[in-house]
Amino acid sequence: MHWNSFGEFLAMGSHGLYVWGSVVVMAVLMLAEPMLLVHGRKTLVARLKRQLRAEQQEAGANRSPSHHSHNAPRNTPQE
Amino acid sequence: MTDRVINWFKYASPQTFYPLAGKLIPWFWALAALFGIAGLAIGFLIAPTDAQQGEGYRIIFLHVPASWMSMFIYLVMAFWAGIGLAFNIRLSGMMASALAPTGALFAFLSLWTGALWGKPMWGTWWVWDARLTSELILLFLYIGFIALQAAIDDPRRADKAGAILALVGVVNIPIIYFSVKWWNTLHQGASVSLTKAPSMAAMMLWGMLLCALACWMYSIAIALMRVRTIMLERERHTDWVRELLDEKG
Amino acid sequence: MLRAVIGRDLRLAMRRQADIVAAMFFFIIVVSLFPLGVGPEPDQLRRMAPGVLWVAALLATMLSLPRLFADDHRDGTLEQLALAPQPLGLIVLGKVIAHWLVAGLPLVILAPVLGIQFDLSRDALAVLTVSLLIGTPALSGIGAIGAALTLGVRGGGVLLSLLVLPLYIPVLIFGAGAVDATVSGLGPQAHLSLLGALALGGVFFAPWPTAAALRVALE
Amino acid sequence: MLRAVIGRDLRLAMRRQADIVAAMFFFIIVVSLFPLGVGPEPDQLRRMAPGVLWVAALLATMLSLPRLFADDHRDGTLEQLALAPQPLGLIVLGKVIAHWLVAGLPLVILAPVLGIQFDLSRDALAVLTVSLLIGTPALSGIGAIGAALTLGVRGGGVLLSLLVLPLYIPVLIFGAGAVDATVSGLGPQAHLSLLGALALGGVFFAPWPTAAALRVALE
Amino acid sequence: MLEASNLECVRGERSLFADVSFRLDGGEMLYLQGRNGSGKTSLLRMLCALTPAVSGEIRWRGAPIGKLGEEFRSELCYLGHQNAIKEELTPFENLLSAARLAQEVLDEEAALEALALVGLRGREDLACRYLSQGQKRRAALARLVNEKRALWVLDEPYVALDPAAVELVAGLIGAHLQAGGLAVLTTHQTVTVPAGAVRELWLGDGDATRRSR
Amino acid sequence: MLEASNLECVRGERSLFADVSFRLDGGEMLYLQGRNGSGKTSLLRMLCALTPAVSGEIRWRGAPIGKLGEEFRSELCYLGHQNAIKEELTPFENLLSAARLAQEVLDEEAALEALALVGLRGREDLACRYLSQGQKRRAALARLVNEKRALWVLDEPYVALDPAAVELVAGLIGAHLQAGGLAVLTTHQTVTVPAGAVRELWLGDGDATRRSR
Ligand code: HEM
Ligand SMILES: Nc1ncnc2c1ncn2[C@@H]1O[C@H](COP(=O)(O)OP(=O)(O)OP(=O)(O)O)[C@@H](O)[C@H]1O
Ligand SMILES: Nc1ncnc2c1ncn2[C@@H]1O[C@H](COP(=O)(O)OP(=O)(O)OP(=O)(O)O)[C@@H](O)[C@H]1O
Ligand SMILES: [Mg+2]
Ligand SMILES: [Mg+2]
Repeated sequence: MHWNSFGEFLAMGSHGLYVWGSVVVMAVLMLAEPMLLVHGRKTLVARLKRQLRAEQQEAGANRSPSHHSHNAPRNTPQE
Repeated sequence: MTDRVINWFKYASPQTFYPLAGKLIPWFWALAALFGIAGLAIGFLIAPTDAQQGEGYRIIFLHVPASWMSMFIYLVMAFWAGIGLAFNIRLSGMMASALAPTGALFAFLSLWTGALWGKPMWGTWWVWDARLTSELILLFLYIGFIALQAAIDDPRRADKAGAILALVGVVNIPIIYFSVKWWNTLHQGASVSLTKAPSMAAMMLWGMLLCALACWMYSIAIALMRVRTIMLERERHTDWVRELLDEKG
Repeated sequence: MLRAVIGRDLRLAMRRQADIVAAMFFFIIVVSLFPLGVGPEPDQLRRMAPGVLWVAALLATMLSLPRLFADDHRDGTLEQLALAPQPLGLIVLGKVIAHWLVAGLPLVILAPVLGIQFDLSRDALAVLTVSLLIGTPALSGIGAIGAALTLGVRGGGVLLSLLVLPLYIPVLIFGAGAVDATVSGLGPQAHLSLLGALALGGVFFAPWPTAAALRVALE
Repeated sequence: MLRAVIGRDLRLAMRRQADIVAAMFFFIIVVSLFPLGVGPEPDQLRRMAPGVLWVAALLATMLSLPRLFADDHRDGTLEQLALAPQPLGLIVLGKVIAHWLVAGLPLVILAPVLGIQFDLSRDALAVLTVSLLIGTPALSGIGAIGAALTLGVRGGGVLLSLLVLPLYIPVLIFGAGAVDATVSGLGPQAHLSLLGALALGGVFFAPWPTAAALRVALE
Repeated sequence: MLEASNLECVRGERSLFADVSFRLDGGEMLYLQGRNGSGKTSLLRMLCALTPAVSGEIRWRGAPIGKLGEEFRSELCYLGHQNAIKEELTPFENLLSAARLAQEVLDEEAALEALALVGLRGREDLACRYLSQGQKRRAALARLVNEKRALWVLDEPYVALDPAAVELVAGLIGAHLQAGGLAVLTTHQTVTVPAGAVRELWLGDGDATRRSR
Repeated sequence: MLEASNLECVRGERSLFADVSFRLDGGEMLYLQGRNGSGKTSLLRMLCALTPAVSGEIRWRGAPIGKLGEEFRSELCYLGHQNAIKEELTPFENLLSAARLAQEVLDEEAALEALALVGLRGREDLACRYLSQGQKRRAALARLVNEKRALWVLDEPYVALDPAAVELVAGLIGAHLQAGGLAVLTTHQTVTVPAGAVRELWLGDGDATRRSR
């Protein structure tokens, strides 16, 4: 261990403000980024689910041919 | 018939990539945390005082990894963008978009930590020296890339336009890297103080490398997370995303 | 072919007359605004001169960029150009040259006159003119990439400046640097040759990514 | 009515997103370019700051002017506005206010941050912000006249700057003057009240000639 | 209600037409015909007071339109060659903001219905820049669905529309005439409006006499 | 000569059409029909290689057009919704510079004749911004008069034209077909081309199925 006391550690040889200013900003941003990502992903998934449910309901309620084709998955190759 | 096969490849790759990325992400987070703790411990607790710069030099453990990553991510981004442009592979465009914000973050951090380092060492936050300026341009390139993609609604078009910009911007990277060599400026060349006292240098070097590795793992983890979100958004009408959403209840 | 494109663009510029005159006036006015905003001490003015003149030239070029392809895009001419039997890159090169003749060259001619206003020495004036002569083609070429990338995009002109200004910074640094070096007695050669490299890149390399970006815009 | 126009224009601006963000970026970049061109001595920077910031604000505003009416003109909306049952002047007032909210206000908010970069004192920063807050509406109002006069005219955007810049000079002089006066210890009041007069004129008088110019452009 | 007397239109050095006079009452439509360049658009813009006439006069309910100003404009609905829709906005937003600018009340339900009627269901929330040529025109014409103003001035409304849409628009005009409205219309296509009286007006042969005075 | 197989077009999240195939030989015209928004313009742009197809292939004289590049473009003449004329230039200048850009030789005599043919005599030296809507379209169509390239792709060429001009353009297309040329054309008006074989192709109902892969 290089430091004799915690105060000395904080002071960083009179450069504490600069060193800790870097550390704190870097830490905050690098923690904020994944948090924002997780949050964004949650809202996205919620939105997509809502849309999917709305579509399924619409498809179920509305059996008219044009509407049906609107939502029917076309995953078989047309030949 | 060949078309169908190509299509399958094009569309299937996100589908297979998505769960794979999901499995990898925790591992990269774990590695990032491990390397980060080790590097910071070495850098801030064990490494000795620098002969010239005092304790202020410890910013190096943040500044250098951030600077390296900002350049490296740009290269990777441009690589993916180029692949996407040349071979029209959907996944690569998504990777490029996923990397840009993280690259911008590191470019900003490089500037920020550099400025905070410059004040005690050079007596000023900022000088218009070649390396600093080109790093600033790098940040603007990232922002321009993000803004350009945000301004185009059609993701395929956004990918292509962004790719062209990314490739044009690549010229900036060697300029950043070699600027200290080409122009003699205020900014440090290759590690001045590290060679002063070899016994200390080992510790410093280890700290720096571990921190850089941590940033690397962090970037991979973040990029994978973001690319998964982008995939969900862009492929929301495909069957596999629908199934995925259904599964989740 | 090149001649056809250049000829057409020049004819259009002539028809719009104001374009050339007004680009120059913009340059003149911006350059003249600074002494107004900053105050009239000759010493300070002399030190500001290279920067101000170069920034003004850069802005004047940039202002004319959005129209480089937008007009052609709107009225369908761009599609015709893209369908012409020559490589689109060549056509773009023609447009870049025409743009320089209309937007760049007048600035080069005006610069020494405006430099006098800032009390620059004869040497510095000469280097200023040469640096602009070499640098403005780079501005046109690089600008074309930005103009093509932002074509028909929501952000429009302002996004263009966001993309292009960072790429202009090296041109500005070397251009103003050359004049500065002359003023402070160092030779401008190093700066000028870097500027020349940028200009060559801008004129002969830039048209190809520009053409690619145009094709993307037309999709 | 006013609300409808402002609402529509703001919605359009939001839709183009980049507009607001990028206008600010333009301002930032121009302000940052000057130290690049001029060199880094803090003393000189401090003296340049008011002029540079004001000129940049002026240019940023001016860049967004051509689109003030051109888009509406091109797609026929302007005719609809001219045929609306309200006085056209009122509609123009709405558009001017919307323009200020999109192009002027962000600059006011950014200015103090950028002023720090030039090492300005706290007082000077405050006065700078206030002067921009008062002055930018004048820029929008006066600019509208120019935008209307050059609408559909061959000269286009550059002719616009030719017309508008001279009218902007008083705003620039009083605006930068207010900050200068603060820096040199004199009170900024005189300058600021003159600026206020310009702003009132710009916002409440300018829409009427603008409306007249628009009717001429539509003939 | 709408009277024009001895209108003359001069463009450059050409007199496009002169001595054009007509009178239009409620329930009537003026069908303006003429070759390309014969001055139809110019005449329509005069009727809207966008361009002043060189000579002659236009009266609305007996008063010259130049004098009436806003009063006249509040009874006028003009649709020109240009669509007057914003490419960045959706058809829905375009319709609402057009109504708001014209100081009409249009609730969202009615707007959606109007868009569905002109065949833009499913495109209500797509920015107009992505619409096809005909869909853009439809978005512009959606204004007519709930338009209550008395005088419609339509410059080639059928351009770019498919036959179904043409019929729909003709139907809208017919309903407007039946409700006592007036319409002035140009088109190069032969379309019959289902109701209302139609007056025809031919503008000169387009290759007008060189002006000499 | 021109073959398309299994073309698919995707716009946003909509699949506008899929599995469109056709084959066109010299002297034949493809008459593309469909409602507004059914994807006609999109298909034409694919045929010009302006937009890449999501899937499927287009071949010209047996080779995929993406590969051919300039070779294909030198045989192609495209006229879109937009007129591709410069408002500042006169019809005469527009015509000449269009020819020069397409690397064709067109002497001034021929250009003047072409303009006279499309009814722009007396307007040759008037900037296009002053022309009427139909006259602008005529100025754009004047290119076709001396057009020798094999494949014409015309997107609603008749829009804004008066009946006389429509007939003229139809005649030009007919002559082109008779000389062994190919044409692909869309229009919502019923116009018969006087010569050549016509194949019709209907594009889906425009309210396309939502895409799902
Ligand atoms: C805003 C200001 C600064 C910026 C943008 C910046 C940018 C960079 C970049 C891009 C690198 C990586 C390039 C490379 O590895 O060769 C780097 C490395 C480095 N920087 Fe900075 N820097 C700034 C300020 C500073 C200051 C003030 C110092 C110290 C006084 C400093 C010391 C170093 C050192 C020692 C390296 C590692 C060089 C090596 O080992 O190769 N930097 N910086
Ligand atoms: N400055 C000018 N000099 C000479 N002629 C002009 C000038 N400006 C306009 N013109 C002519 O005036 C006429 C304007 O016609 P207008 O637009 O009213 O025609 P239109 O009947 O609506 O035609 P279209 O059916 O094509 O829409 C055109 O013939 C045009 O050539
Ligand atoms: N981003 C998007 N999302 C959804 N639909 C889109 C998008 N972009 C375009 N479209 C649709 O694609 C279609 C484009 O059609 P296109 O222009 O090819 O039609 P067209 O057949 O030429 O019609 P017209 O007869 O009106 O000219 C339109 O229906 C449009 O609504
Ligand atoms: Mg007309
Ligand atoms: Mg179409």
